[in-house]
Amino acid sequence: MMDIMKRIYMDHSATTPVDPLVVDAMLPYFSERFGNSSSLHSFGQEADEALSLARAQVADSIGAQAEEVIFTSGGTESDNIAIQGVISRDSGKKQHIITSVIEHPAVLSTCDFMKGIGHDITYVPVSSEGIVNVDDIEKAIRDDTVLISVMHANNEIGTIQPIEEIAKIAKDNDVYLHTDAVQSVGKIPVDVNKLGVDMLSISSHKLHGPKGVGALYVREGTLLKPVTFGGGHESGLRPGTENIPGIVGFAKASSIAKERLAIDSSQMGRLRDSIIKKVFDTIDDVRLNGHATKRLPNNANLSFRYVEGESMLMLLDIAGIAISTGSACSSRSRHASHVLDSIGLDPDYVHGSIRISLGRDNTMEEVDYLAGTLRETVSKLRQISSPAKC
Amino acid sequence: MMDIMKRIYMDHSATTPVDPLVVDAMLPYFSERFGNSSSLHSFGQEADEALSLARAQVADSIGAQAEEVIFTSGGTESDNIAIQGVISRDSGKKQHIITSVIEHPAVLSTCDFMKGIGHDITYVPVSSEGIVNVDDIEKAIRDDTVLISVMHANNEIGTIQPIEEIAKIAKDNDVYLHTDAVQSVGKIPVDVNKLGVDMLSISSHKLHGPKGVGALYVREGTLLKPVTFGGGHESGLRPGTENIPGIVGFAKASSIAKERLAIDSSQMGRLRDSIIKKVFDTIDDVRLNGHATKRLPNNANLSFRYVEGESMLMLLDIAGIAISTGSACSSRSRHASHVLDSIGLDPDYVHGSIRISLGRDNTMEEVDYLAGTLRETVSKLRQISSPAKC
Amino acid sequence: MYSKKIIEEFTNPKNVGIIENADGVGEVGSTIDGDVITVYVKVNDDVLTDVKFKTFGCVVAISTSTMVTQLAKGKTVDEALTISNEDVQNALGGLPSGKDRCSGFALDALHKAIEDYRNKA
Amino acid sequence: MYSKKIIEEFTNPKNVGIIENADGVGEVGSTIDGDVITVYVKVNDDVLTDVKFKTFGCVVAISTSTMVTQLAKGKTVDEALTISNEDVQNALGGLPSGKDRCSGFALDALHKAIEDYRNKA
Ligand SMILES: Cc1ncc(COP(=O)(O)O)c(C=O)c1O
Ligand SMILES: Cc1ncc(COP(=O)(O)O)c(C=O)c1O
Repeated sequence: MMDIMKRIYMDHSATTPVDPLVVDAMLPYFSERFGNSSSLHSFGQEADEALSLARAQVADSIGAQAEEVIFTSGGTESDNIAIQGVISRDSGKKQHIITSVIEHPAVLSTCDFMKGIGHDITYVPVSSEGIVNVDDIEKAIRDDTVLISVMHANNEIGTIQPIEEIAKIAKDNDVYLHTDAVQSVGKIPVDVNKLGVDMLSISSHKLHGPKGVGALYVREGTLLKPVTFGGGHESGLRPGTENIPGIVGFAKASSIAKERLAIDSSQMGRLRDSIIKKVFDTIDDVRLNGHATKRLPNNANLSFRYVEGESMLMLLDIAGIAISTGSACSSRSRHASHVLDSIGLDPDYVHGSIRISLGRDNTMEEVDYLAGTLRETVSKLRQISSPAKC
Repeated sequence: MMDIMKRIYMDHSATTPVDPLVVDAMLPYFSERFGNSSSLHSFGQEADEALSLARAQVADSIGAQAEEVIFTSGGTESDNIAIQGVISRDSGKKQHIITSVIEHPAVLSTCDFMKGIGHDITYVPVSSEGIVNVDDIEKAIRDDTVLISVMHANNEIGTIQPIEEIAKIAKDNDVYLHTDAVQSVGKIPVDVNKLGVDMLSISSHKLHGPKGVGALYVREGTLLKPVTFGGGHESGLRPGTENIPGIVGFAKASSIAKERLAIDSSQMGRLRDSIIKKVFDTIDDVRLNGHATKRLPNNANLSFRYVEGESMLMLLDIAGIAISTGSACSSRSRHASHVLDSIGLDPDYVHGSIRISLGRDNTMEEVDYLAGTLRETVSKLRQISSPAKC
Repeated sequence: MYSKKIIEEFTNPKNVGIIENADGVGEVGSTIDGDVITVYVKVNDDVLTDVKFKTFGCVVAISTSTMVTQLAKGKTVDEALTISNEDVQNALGGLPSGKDRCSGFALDALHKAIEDYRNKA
Repeated sequence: MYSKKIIEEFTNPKNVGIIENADGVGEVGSTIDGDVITVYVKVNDDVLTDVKFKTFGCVVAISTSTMVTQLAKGKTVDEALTISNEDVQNALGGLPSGKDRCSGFALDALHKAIEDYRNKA
């Protein structure tokens, strides 16, 4: 049986534990090889070499050239540089961006801000299965469109968007294409050339790397302006002393993720399918949100009628299982998640949604324990709630 | 005698080794207590508690309230949020900032950018000893002045600016005052209320904390707009999943720096004074840049006639000693440092400048070795250069 | 984040259920907002001899529901009406900041149930 | 960053010095720019029998200076004029990128010294 003292983590879309191999790779860069990569002396040169190697590793993991990778402080900053870097925030010229309604707040809030200062944003809708319609994007293109930003995979419902097809439209219309691949790297293949994107955001802490570091892929020739100003680091796009231990760890995590991709994704997919089957076999009035097949192998977003998400989350937490309701960032607010809203989920279900996001270390034993605990949890909460008119 | 295999690091203004106690404090947050502080489950709550404690520790180290500290990715980002957050980048209204000519590029380039998009910047000069004249600031104030940004201590020549006096002017004129205290924290007392500033930037890696993390102190009531947009973290001023291990390490480093301040600064001051004495006793045609007493206890910026800085740096590096020429960020370019330019240093001296910046682990033995090696280095380079017309 | 008492009440709520032929029923909220609290009261000689609830909602909604029913049960109708939101929160060991949104809903439902009883009477 | 060869030449430069009564002297740079290279040549029967330098400057300035003097010494004046910047850089095992700013200065100084010699002759 399950050792109940061991906590089970199934919230890998929020963040992941750092791989011990990654911590080992980082450690020498804290107190021994601690130089500033801009320094000319041997400490600085060690740091600079580590930085170059890390850049090559991250680039390699997404099929890019080393010079096309700029390091940032995380996915949010990468998204901001991509969007703010393209649109002319200060020129007074009105420009147009196309994005989707299910983007992460790092993209949506940045677009909202741009709208607030006079630019135009088209937020294309998604189907009830959470997929963007490529025609909607094509139709939205205008003469003043400068950027399309559509995420590779959604952080809440795990749906995978048709980036390759969008890339064709972007290319035909000479518009930049950015994709937020924060959730997809390490779960499905991510290759900037196959995808055909001009920019792509990654976040280290979602792939068993350290927090506080990420990258923006910027295709050679893409014209970007920086958001912050300083010492001209990262090709002038992202100033500040480079976080060498973080970057080294991120690069190690990227390499490992690439190496393990086939095995990890099939293993996570097997467990995820088992969760869905067990839940549907044992619990009534449940729905799987998102698309049946066009989804990340580690994501199961489920809605239960007559129960509320936070209550489920807490009971599962007490039972030692960590999951989330919607995205980590929004679980403190009582609004229904904008993603679940945008797929038109029945109001009876929308507040009873949880996201189970697996990682490569989860096991079938843990999945069994989850399924059993979830059944008890839903049953307990339904006893409290129904048949109050819900 | 000196063990010549051990390298001597005297470039602490560029970056510092992470204190092993700091690494120990960080370690549990990589792979065990790795939660996202926005998550409601126990992993998230652990992270959130660590974040709160860290915020209180950093606040305490500068005499602030916890709510007044926002965590950033480093000094550069802190400076950017302070300046970009006050000035109205998008409103079309022309505003005015007062800064000094010897600021770090994180402040100067941000101001330059603001100038480029139509705002007005007054760059007040400094004396030949590298100190801002308070009267110049007072005279520069106009009706549309919104911000004064003057650094607490300079990163190249270590001069300490009269922030308390500038604060009086700022207050009398109802203008915000920001100070970049990246170099002063851990070397001289830094208290936001004694200084009287509205905003203050700190960088973790300059005080034996990890790279990639910093803070901006924002006095309660200060109206700031964010530079990047996303999930609303850090009171909406700095979005992105918080770098918990980095923040925990930064907080630990801040606490240690505060505790050790008196001892560390007197120890570094003693060694620094010894370097200056030995250099002046054994080498001709040398100058100490900056102010004799209003300077950081760990900084000696020296200029040698007839020799060039990078050549000195390399010979010292080969002898196992790490120092810099000017600031780390600019040492790759052949321009004379803007700081040395602005104190009006004789052109014969300006290219022969090195910065020795001590840390709390340097010893008198290391100082002796440095002084001897420096004498040999200068003498060797002068043999190569003089009496070519220099 | 939540007090021990809240977690205790949330995981082992008392007075869950429906009172058939209740003397008063009060309902607050909607599924759209994500909280529905229904309180049932049985009144004998002006005393709330039984108080039960059904709640669809979050941890605060459920724990305040059970606490309100426990506080009200055995009190006279007038006494029950003096129970304040503060009383409920104190009995739960306080609410975390930012979580007071639905803390008053259970009390509102009790008030509505009492109103319903008085309207009928 | 720098090749082993550059560091070797920089730390042990050959031909440092002044040639008294040189047949030609060439100087490039200024203290304001931060590099001053002076090359002295002694010419006998059209052959550079001695080439010396004095350099105030960075690692590249010093190592290219010593390399240029070594490459030129013993060559005829015409041969010396065919030495290219590439030859100098190759002999030094390459320059790090972004460091070629002053790589041609030493060669320029040699050319000026030869010009000076020819002007005098
Ligand atoms: C899709 C997506 N984009 C961006 C982000 C932001 O990344 P970070 O937390 O590294 O800033 C996240 C995670 O929070 C995400 O899931
Ligand atoms: C005075 C000063 N301000 C700002 C910075 C930038 O800090 P960071 O490297 O953490 O971005 C530095 C150091 O590089 C500095 O010395």
